[in-house]
Amino acid sequence: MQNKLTFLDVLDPGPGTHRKQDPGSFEYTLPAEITSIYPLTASEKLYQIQIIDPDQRNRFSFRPGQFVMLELPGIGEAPFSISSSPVRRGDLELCIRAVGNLTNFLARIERGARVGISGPFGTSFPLKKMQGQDILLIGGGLGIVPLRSPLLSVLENRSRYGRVDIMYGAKSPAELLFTYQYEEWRRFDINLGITVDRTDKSWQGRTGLITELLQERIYQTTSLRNNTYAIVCGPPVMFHFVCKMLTEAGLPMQKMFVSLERRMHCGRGKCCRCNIGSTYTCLDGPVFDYWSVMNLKEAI
Amino acid sequence: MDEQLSYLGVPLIRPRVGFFELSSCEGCQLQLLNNEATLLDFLNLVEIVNFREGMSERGDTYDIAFVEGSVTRKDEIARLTEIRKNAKILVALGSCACFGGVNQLKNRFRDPDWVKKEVYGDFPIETMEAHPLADFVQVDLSIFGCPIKKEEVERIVTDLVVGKTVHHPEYPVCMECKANENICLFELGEPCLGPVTRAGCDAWCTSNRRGCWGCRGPAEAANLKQLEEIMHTYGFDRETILDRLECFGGFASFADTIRAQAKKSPARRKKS
Amino acid sequence: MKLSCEVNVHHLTRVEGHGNISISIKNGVVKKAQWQVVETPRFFEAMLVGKHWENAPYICGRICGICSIGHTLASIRAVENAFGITPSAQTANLRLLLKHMETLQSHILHLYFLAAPDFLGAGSVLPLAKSHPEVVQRALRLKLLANDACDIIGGRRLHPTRTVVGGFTMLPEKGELEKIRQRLLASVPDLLASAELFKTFAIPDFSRETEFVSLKGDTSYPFIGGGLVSTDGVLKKERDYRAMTNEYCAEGFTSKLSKLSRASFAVGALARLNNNFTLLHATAREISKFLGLLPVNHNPYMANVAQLVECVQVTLDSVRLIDTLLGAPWQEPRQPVQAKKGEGVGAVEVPRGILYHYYKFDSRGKVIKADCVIPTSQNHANILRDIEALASQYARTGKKDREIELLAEMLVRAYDPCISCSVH
Amino acid sequence: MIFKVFKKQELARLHALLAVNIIVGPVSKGNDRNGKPLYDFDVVYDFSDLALDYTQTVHSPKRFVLPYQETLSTFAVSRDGWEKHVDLNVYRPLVFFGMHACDINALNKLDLVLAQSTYPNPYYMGKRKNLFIIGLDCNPEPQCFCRSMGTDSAIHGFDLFLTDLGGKYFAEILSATSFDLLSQITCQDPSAKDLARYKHVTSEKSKHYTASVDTSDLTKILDLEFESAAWDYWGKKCLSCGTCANVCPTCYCYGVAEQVDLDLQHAGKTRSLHSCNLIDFAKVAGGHNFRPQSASRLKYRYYHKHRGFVEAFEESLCVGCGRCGAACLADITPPEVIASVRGKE
Ligand SMILES: Cc1cc2nc3c(=O)[nH]c(=O)nc-3n(C[C@H](O)[C@H](O)[C@H](O)COP(=O)(O)OP(=O)(O)OC[C@H]3O[C@@H](n4cnc5c(N)ncnc54)[C@H](O)[C@@H]3O)c2cc1C
Ligand code: SF4
Ligand code: SF4
Ligand code: SF4
Repeated sequence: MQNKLTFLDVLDPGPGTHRKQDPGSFEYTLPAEITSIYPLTASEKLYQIQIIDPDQRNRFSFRPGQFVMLELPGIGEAPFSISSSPVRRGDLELCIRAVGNLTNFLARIERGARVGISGPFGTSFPLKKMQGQDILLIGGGLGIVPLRSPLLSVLENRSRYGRVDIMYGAKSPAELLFTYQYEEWRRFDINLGITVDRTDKSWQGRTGLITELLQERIYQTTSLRNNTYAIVCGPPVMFHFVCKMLTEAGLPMQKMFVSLERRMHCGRGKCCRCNIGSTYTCLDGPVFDYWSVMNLKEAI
Repeated sequence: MDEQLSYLGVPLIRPRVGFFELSSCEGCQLQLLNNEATLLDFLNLVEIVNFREGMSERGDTYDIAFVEGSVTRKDEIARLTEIRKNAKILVALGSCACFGGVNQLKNRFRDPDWVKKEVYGDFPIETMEAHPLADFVQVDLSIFGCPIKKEEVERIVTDLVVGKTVHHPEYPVCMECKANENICLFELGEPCLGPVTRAGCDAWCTSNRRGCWGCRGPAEAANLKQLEEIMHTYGFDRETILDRLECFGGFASFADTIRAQAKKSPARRKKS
Repeated sequence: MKLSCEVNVHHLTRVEGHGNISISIKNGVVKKAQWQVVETPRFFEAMLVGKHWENAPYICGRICGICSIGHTLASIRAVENAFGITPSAQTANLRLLLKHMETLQSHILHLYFLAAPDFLGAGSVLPLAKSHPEVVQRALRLKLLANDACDIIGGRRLHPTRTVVGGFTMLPEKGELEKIRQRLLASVPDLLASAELFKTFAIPDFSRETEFVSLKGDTSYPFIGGGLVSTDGVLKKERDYRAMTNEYCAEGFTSKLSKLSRASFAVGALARLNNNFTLLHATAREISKFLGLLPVNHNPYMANVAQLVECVQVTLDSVRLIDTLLGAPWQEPRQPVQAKKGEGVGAVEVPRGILYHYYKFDSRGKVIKADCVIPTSQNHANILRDIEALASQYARTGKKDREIELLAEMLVRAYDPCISCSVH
Repeated sequence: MIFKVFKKQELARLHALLAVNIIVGPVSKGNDRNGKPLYDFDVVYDFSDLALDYTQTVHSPKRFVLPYQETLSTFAVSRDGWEKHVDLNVYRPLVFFGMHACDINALNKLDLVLAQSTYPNPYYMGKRKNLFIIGLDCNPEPQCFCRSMGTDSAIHGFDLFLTDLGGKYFAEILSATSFDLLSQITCQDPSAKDLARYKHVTSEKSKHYTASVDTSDLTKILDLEFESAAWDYWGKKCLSCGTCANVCPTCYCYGVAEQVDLDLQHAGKTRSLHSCNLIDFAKVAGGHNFRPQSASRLKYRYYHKHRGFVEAFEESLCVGCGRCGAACLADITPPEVIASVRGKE
């Protein structure tokens, strides 16, 4: 029977396998538990998710801007930006808007439920490079979610950065996220500008487009060229206008970062659903500098 | 059966389900009984309160009403309206309910009286044009197919129970046909509506070497002009295309356009 | 003693299609005893006019969800007869096998899901799943076998995809046929257990003499094609079907009705068995005797028993057919079809009786005229007469309304009517 | 590389030696409507069922490494939680008997993304690594433009490659296993005559290409012609049916679907092959579709294959087998599409 070919088991961990190169990690999800759930608005909730195994939890490390894939059996698996601070490691916070199968089911789930987490995946915001510079964090709608992790990181190391501006716009006051934290953020010597498209009676703040907030900020400086980094997260229309405005104000394209959204089925550069050309949102993104995005067809 | 359903700790409501039939062959309902292997699981998942073909007990309110068949007589409009009133979700079950099905083939005759006479002679009989349900009531969900595919219904019912939205494939049958490694019927000299028909049947007919007749209606981006082109290229005449396009009603408006054109221009010559 | 009764069953349950029963008895005198068919007509015969021959089996199969295979085969046979095509032995055997499996699935569906609840005092099979799980499991097993076989041979258990004029688009895998053969053999104990079960059922004591019409078997129990025979001595060729069906319309029926030698006649399992008892497989004959069914039996409720006997018949005959099919290499599945002007009739014994399809074609093979005569429509007049007789038999017995209603419902169900089919 | 030659009748012995394994190879699938023979890959039980003189299979060998549909994982769900089970769906090696160069190269390209990049896909790798491939030379068909893509010969990714020299096979040996195998049949070192014959056969083959694609500066041209009207022309024809991606030996895009079982105690996750031509391919949360037009989806397929992939891996994701064009009912073929985008014709 010597002509019977021998079977190779690819999951057999051979010598010298790199973590990411380990094929066994492909469909592997870390068992995690939802430890608490805070409703933020009518459709968004903040989930605290803890990786169950303490060892795995401590080994879990990520950089602001990265995302995880969250799985519920038979319901779905989807990418979510980590919106907690990286120092918290495998004790994650995800802010999730109920829009479809998985997210709606998550909205019905109770504390204590089991989920599967894999990741972290993707690129991150270059916080190291940003040190010593002024920072503009511009978020529209759900875009505040991927911004929160770099924001918390900056706040934790406030002294390392120059002026910090947060500009955040939502459709209506009821849709503003993390309202309970604004006061705390302000205490860290940052400029927090909040605006809504439509007001209601309770609203004391400003009304208007986020671009108006940005315009005011730009007027305060002569040029953004030398000392500023920007992170822009939001719907594609917002990218378009905000990035154009920043470019006109002199901010170089490679100092402007965006986080893109695409449909993702694997998060591992295999399913091609998030591709833009051969650029994978999951591997080469979701964080891109504006220059790269400009060069991608149909990116935004 | 009595214990509370739940999934991943989320309590689920066991929907009260009713099955109803208007003008049809009742085959779609039968497909549900044809789930021998999973019938008992199915029955545990829902509470059947009305199923005339299978049971004597009747109930009057239901979460989901599956309505099979098309509307071909006035009293059916009234019955349908009543069902709609009592149902939270109204599902059009099968091609007759979705598009009129084979029943609408009689609509193609200009003289309805001729149709009656052809079958009943002078005996008075009440009927009207065959209509899909949506012509009279709001339809919340369509399950396509003649007959419906039981696996698909099971999937849809499970999705409804756990609260997932039901998405139909938007692409055409060719996609599933190719995934079944079939040799294209056009290559074998037979016509097929696979390129324009909504997938989801797992290429039921073409995998049995039978051209698709379009029972599931048009795919989301159905390129019907190109289909016509292809049919001509492969040497099929207009009637062959129309036989298929007209059969289940999903392509009715396109078939009408072709019929109208046929009156105007002579048959196009086929590419050699 | 209460000698009046009002029965009004609007849309009888556990039958295919929509029919109503009404009985009114006043002081022991039957005032009204009606069977009405209110199903909406779909006009299949008109739909086909102007359509190419290829449409006929495809569209006509959709007359009925339960016996779509029978319709398809009758339609194909009519087209083939019109074009002068004789199916190959392989095609004929495969078709018969497919037909048998439809008969099995339809009879089991009727016996267990539609009829049995009455005898077991339930409203449907659902409570039986709890009270008699083994009975329900057995029914599901038998039905699954029949349905799987239909998938394998016809491509689909309902509205078959592989059956075409000239043969089949595709042949089953031999290995699959072999598996079906084994499952058929293994199902015999289930059938015997079914016989035991039906033996325990109290079949109502009622009979009314009528004419039984079926196809006439020559050497085998009849299913596809051939002349007809009746207990009143009528013999007719397949193509002379109209002389038997004599369709007419009547008040209260959206379906047509039929008559032959008398005011009404009956078709279906009981008629087939009454006319062809000697052609049954020995085992099937034994079971028939065991259940007290000997020709000529005039109790319409015995149709249930006749169906059960036929289940045994088709199961055993299918094993024979598979042996024949497996014993020879596969031939071409399909022969070429040349359309021509002409007319053809196709007769098939579907579960509920003789089904006729008739077409007339022009020289391009387009349908000029179509006619389909459905067994249930042939039975309607007989059902009506039976209801009348039942009402008068029980008019002076003082039975409760509900009892008479149940007897009447069971009577109609015994015919296993396919109402939407009969109206088509 | 080691070369050998052996007599034709030895091939049956080679087959017999390998027959303890599952063997897959080209088999005949009847004729098309014009009487042209059709072939596909299938499991072969008998040497005589192998159609080694096959022209091209209708479908690519991709499904043996990347099935059209595959269960990725199953879940057992209970009251207190759930467990995930992963099965790579590969249990034993497969022998591929008679694969043409284009298909071998296609597997090599798939390797780049699925096996050699970050997060290798174990479902693919498991099957790929357990494949023993015997390559076979071919004669160009009218749709073949592999020469333009530089994939008309295979230099790696197989165990053994055979070229028909008439009465003999010329064998290129690439793995120790195949060397062992050949030592069990009668074969010789190639003579000078064999070598001359081999060179003759290969140069004859290259004369028979009729289709071609001009790939010079193609990545740049595609970038420049992003707005070209040619895309709309083809887009109007395209049926958005995904046939091209299905028959393609290198298209690997997929979708994942989750399903809860009827009993609410099990669930599963299935991967199925998708195509960028399908209308819902680029839909995201909220229902926004990044590529709603058929033309933009069709264009995307070309961009991914002939530009994006080149940027990432320095080669294109097309082996020029021509299957997509042959299978496309709308007659959309890469040589024509690319020529029209270049402004030729
Ligand atoms: C890098 C990245 C980071 C993200 N971070 C966050 C985050 O922090 N918070 C957050 O809330 N979201 C985030 N998202 C978005 C999030 O991933 C999606 O909202 C999520 O995938 C939705 O999954 P679902 O199962 O709930 O919705 P799905 O059921 O997949 O549906 C989503 C939408 O797509 C449509 N759809 C789905 N399937 C089909 C189909 N077959 N045919 C047609 N339409 C269909 C639905 O109508 C619905 O509108 C992020 C996305 C990316 C790529
Ligand atoms: S047979 Fe029909 S469905 Fe299949 S590929 Fe051909 S056209 Fe498409
Ligand atoms: S192949 Fe076409 S006709 Fe057949 S079931 Fe599918 S959609 Fe209906
Ligand atoms: S290019 Fe051809 S095969 Fe591909 S999706 Fe379009 S029509 Fe279908």
